[in-house]
Amino acid sequence: MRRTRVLVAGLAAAALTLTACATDTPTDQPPGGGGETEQEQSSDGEWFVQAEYDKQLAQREQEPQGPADQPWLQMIQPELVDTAEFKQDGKTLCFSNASVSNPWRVTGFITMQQQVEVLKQAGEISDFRVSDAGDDDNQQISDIQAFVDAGDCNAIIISPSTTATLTPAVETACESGVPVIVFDRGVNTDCMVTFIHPIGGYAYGADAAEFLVEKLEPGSKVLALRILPGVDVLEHRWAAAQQIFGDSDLEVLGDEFTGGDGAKIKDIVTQYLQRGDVDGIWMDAGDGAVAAVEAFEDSGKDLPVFAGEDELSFMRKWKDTGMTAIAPVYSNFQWRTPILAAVKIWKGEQVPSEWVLPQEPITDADRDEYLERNKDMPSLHYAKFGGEDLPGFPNAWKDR
Amino acid sequence: MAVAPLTETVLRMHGIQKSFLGVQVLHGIDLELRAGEVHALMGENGAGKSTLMKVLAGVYQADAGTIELAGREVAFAHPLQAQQAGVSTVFQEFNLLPERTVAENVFLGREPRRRGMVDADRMNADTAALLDDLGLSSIAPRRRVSTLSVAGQQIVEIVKALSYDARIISMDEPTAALAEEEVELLYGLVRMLRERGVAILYVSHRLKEIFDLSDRVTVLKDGALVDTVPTEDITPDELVRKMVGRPITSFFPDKLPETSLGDTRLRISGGGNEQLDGIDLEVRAGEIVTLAGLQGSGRTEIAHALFGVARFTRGTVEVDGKRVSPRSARQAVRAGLALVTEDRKAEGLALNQSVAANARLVLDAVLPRQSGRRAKQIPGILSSLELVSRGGDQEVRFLSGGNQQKVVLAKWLATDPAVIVLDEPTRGIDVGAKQKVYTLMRELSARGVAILMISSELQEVIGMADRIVVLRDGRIAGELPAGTDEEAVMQVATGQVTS
Amino acid sequence: MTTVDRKPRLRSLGSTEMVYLALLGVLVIGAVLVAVDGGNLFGTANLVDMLTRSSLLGFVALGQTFVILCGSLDLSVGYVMALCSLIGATTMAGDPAKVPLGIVVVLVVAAGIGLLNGLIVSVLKVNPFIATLGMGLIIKGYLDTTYKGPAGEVPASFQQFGYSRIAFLPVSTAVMLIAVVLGILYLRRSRTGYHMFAVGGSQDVARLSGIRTGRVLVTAHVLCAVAAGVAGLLIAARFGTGSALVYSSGYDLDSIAAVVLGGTLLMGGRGGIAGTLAGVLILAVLDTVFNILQVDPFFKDVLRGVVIIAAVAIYARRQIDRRASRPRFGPGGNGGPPKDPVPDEPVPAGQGADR
Amino acid sequence: MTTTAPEKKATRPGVAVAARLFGGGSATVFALLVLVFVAILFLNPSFFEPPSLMAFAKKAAPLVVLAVGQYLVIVCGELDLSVGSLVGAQVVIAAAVIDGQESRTVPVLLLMLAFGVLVGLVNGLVVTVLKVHSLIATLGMMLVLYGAIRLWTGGAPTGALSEGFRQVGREGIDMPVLRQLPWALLVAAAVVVVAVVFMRKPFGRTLVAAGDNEKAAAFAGVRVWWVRTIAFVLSSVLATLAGVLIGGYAGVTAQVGEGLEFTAITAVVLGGVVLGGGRGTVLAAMAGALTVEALFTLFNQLSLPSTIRPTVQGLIIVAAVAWAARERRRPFLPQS
Repeated sequence: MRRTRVLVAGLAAAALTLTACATDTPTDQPPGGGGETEQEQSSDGEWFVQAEYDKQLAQREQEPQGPADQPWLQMIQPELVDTAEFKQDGKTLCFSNASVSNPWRVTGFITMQQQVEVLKQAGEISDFRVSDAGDDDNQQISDIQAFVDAGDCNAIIISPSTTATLTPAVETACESGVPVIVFDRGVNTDCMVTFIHPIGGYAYGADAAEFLVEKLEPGSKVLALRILPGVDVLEHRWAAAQQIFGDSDLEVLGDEFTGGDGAKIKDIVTQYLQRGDVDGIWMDAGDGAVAAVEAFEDSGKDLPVFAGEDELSFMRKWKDTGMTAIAPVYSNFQWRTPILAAVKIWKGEQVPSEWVLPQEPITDADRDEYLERNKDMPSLHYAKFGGEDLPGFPNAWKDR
Repeated sequence: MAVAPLTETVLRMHGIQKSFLGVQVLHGIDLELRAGEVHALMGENGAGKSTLMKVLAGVYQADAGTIELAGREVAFAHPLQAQQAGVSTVFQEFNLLPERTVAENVFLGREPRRRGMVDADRMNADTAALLDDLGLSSIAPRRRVSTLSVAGQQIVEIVKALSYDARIISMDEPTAALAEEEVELLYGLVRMLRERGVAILYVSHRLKEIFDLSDRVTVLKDGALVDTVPTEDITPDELVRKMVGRPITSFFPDKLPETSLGDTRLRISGGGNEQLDGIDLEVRAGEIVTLAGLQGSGRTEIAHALFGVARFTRGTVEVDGKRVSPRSARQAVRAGLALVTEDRKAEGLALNQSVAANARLVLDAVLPRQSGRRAKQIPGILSSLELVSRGGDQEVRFLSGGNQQKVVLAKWLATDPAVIVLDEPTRGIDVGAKQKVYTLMRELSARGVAILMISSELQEVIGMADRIVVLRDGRIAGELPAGTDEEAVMQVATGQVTS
Repeated sequence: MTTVDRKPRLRSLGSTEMVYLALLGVLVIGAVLVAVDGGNLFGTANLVDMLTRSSLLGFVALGQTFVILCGSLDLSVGYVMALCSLIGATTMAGDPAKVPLGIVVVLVVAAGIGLLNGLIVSVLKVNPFIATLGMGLIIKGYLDTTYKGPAGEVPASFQQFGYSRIAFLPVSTAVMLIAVVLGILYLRRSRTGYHMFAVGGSQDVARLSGIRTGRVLVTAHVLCAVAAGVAGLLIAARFGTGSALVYSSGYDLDSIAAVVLGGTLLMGGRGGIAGTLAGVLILAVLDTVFNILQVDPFFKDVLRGVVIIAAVAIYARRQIDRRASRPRFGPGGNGGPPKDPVPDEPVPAGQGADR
Repeated sequence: MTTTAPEKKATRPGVAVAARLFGGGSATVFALLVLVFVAILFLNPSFFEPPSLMAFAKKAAPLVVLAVGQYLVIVCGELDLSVGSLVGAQVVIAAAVIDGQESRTVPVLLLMLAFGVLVGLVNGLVVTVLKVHSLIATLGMMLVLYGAIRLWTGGAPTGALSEGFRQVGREGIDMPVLRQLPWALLVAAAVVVVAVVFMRKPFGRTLVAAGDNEKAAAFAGVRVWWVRTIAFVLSSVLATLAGVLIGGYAGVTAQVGEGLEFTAITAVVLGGVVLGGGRGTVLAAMAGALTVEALFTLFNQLSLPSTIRPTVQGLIIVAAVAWAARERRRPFLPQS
């Protein structure tokens, strides 16, 4: 292992030079210090944290402050912080995006761009720079680094691709003194000015699970379909569901990873149906929900009680089949908020340190209303995208 | 010729036996090498020369028999052991890495090191030394082998062999790939080595070389030792008789009477390209024309030109009076040409495919619509060739060289061509198969097929030919009638006389 | 002297020079485009960006070069990286004192995986493509089962490896460059290095020269895995924790692309690490330029694809004469020696017949 | 599938067939296939009730089609990494252009076919004319397709497939016993049959010969570059067909097709088809595909935690291929 020695030597060499050289690492405070919501992935990979869980479930009941017709501006239990220190005239907004690799993100990003357009018209934003990391954490770290080094960003919006891994990069960004806005997935630090997100994964998973528990006879069988392991927002949904199923009389047949691939979903569900009845389906995200429903249709089984998502393909299927279902929502309109927040910060207006947006599932009650609102939208569009009032509507979302 | 003092015996092989798949290839061969002698190993292809060499080289292990080096008995499990024991072999096919430099090739596997690192400078220096030593300083050790000519690569092979400071070097047809002037270079090398007391086992088909170079000659036939004699004490004819075992004439099928010759089926007029110039050649129905000449004299090039590999850029080609200019093998076949290539394994057969698949490959490729119908005759052709195989499903890689060649022939006969070009059709096949090929050629020409045969084996050149066309440096050096003797051919080929 | 000279063939510059020329070209074009856009490609920010991007892929491609030179392939590097980032981070567990331990453990594990790869390919004669693909799956399963997400914590001191820089040169890149230099030395100065070219060129020639081809192949795979391990450490340093999802970032194919882009023959026997470095830099420059120019992320993929094909096509042009008839997949191809004798690299008689 | 033996009448056909089936490293895959099915039977006999079998066939069909396509490319000495993203691209194209309108179904199918041919042609020519190693060429194509299609649809599939389009992949002929005979099964079966016949035709044999020994093939008049190009075209066309099946089976999702290229190659190699060309049969490739799918089913039946499945899959694949390769493990310098 000649080479091994060599590399260790190399590392050592590098280490020696460190004293002499600049660093972009944020202080010596270890990452995770003072972290918050996402604290919980301990190395044994346990995702459930009771306190956070209780908090989120409680927040569902809270009446959000702010204009009811603009959910993206509403906030739950805000702790407003002063942003006067960031007040400035600069108008260059930089956005480090994890990716646009799934329909939810695509929809959201369009909404965001439309919001930016409006503010550009209004002269609130001069330049909007986006870098896309294609789901590669390391890439995104470089992207953020590049923004910081470029030094002409007046604010940096970050949508982390993975919670823990982006922490050091975000801290670096904070160090640079530029106001940093994080949304969607969080990071293990509170250095950013504001962290924007809907109530959260626990609430999402709970909405779905509670619905199944309520609608299904005790002893009914539920199948859980998940996208992939290891992503906090998804793991939280499942963790919450496990809690609720655990306390219920439902039997969980199993939880399968599908990668959101319709073919795989349909295959798995079909196989479960071969081995017996499935009364309920729980999904941690709506992608491919329709394929799951079809599996029932094609095997000539009764449709299950179904928890999908506010993705239109599912909601339309739901309407057509009239099955018992709910569409939990991971509020897509949150993509508007960071833009607006940035402008607020530039103006020195107060923003909540943690900006919790409302997150309400779509039920039979308001399903048709949302379908009506989005009737021209493509099937992989999200009902609560919250861009109806933007000038680009509907074409920007319709013909991409 | 300077005869070195024939003193100590450095190698003694005794009763060497070897068989493959139950086929006995060597029946107890005895061989003795002395320091400072060039010992020629003669015998037809398939006589067992190469196998014997490979046993000596440690590539194969003998089933029975002993090998003594300077009185000590040895057994080589791996070529490396042989080399380390001072026995180096220059194989017929090169064992070089074209992408690496001369030095890297020479010292491959035992690069000199200093403080754990390869000492490239020393390696180059040593190589340079070796080369200078042989008066070949023109080859730079740092040169990439792929940029060397065939002769250059051959030399690198020999230098590599020498670099193990070998006491015994065996060379398998070292001149096979060399152009005429390069041969002289090699001669020089061999003589120099002899002067230094190296024992050289020299395998060649070229009588001329044998008599030019060797001190003693050992003749093998069908895997058995015929005789070992001092070269001075034997005439070429005797040698040939020992090899063939019977007068050559009877070995070859009778020629057809002049009268039976039909009209011209292949005519090349003024053909030329990068390697060839002013080729005028005619083959008539029922005629067998053999192309003689040293390696690189343009024999194979003519075949390739006809087959569109490196086509004629000048002159015309006519088949049955129709002018053709094949751009590809495909068009050549369409024009009625067939080519039995020189290198059976690399160019002739898809070794993992079945006998049947190989036999109908040309039909499949060129005449797909008729191949179904035409392929029906293949079994007939194969059996007429007395193919020995476990049925059409057997993969050809399991066949012996001779049988593989029969498959190649069948492949071409299936297209019933107007002209067949056979490039070294009997290379590496046993005497039986050889004779089969000869008679087949005659039968074909009797049926009116025009046959152009390329061969390095003078006896077959002469034995088969109705006319002999001798090439030199890509031109036709002369034409000789049937029944000429080998010397005459050689003289024209080497340019000593022009007829 | 004419007897050793082949018929005068137009000798163009070696492939490595080609690659660096290509790199230069990309840099110039990139710089111009960026300038037009009103930026400066060589401004510190962008320079740092380029170099940082190159460091991670650099390590992987460096290792991949060894394997490809031997005519093999390693598709498991992505998974090795992920695994190593996790092992490193969990071993260090935020404790600066445990950093050396973490490094050692990672390198050992990586070496172990490489050893397995090598043995499967050289002893079991499983085609490297499948062997390493399978190894990847095996590791993936382990990762998904064991780590339910990012795990472990890297002490700030080790994060320096990912974030510090000397002027515009990131430490990670510096280390990568050191590794590259050592790699070049290894190939040019060690016997095993020499023998890798031989094994890649022709296993038979190598064997006939007494080279233990199996060992060489295994060594190459070990080095490759170790390099991937170091990449994993870098990941950990950059992330401050280990992440399993790294394997989905396509470093396996990227590294192969970089190596081939660097002028190394995919069937082995020719090429080198210097070229690979250039290949990596080309890709990094492209990324940076695309970023500065705000190229649509999907358009990036298109461009990358085109660039890779185009570049390799250009190299191929120069080798058609010698390489066209070379059996694809070379020695690694069916795990054994080449299928049939290669015109310019014949093998001992009796070889062809046994394939 | 390389030949109909002239001496076939001599040998008993049964033997010949068996030899062709189980020869050449393919024995392993058939054995494995049987093994897996037995295991499933043991765990859950109900799997072998016709309906479930049909469901399995419906699911397995696309991979079989893909495997056949991949086989054609591999047997002539190349490799096609672009099929996965091509499947995805085709489905997305279909959805976007059809946009739920029945009337457009047929024209769009033709469009897809044309696109498939185009992609295959580019792959083939880049490999054969530009002499780019197929791994790189098709890797590039994979990137290009992936990016281009998302560029075109703005990142997420738009539109919707028509019912007619989905028929093939989803529906079937209703009948007693089986409940439904899936079109997909018929399509896959047809593809396999055609492929088997194709490989026994002259072109098929030249294809294999080209993979076995380029030079010999060329000297025999085979237009190697052309034959290989055709192989790539066929691979892409079959990928297109697979796209139709998959799209029909499960509709449009953003991830459709991801990773299929590796699954297909694995299937083919598992079938004992040697990367590098010249060896292996269509049936073996098909068996490989079925084995892979059967494995997935088995994992389900075992209700193996889905995270550990890749590990098991990897182990089985490596083991199987190693087992099949044991004949190639010979000592130094084989003795004829």
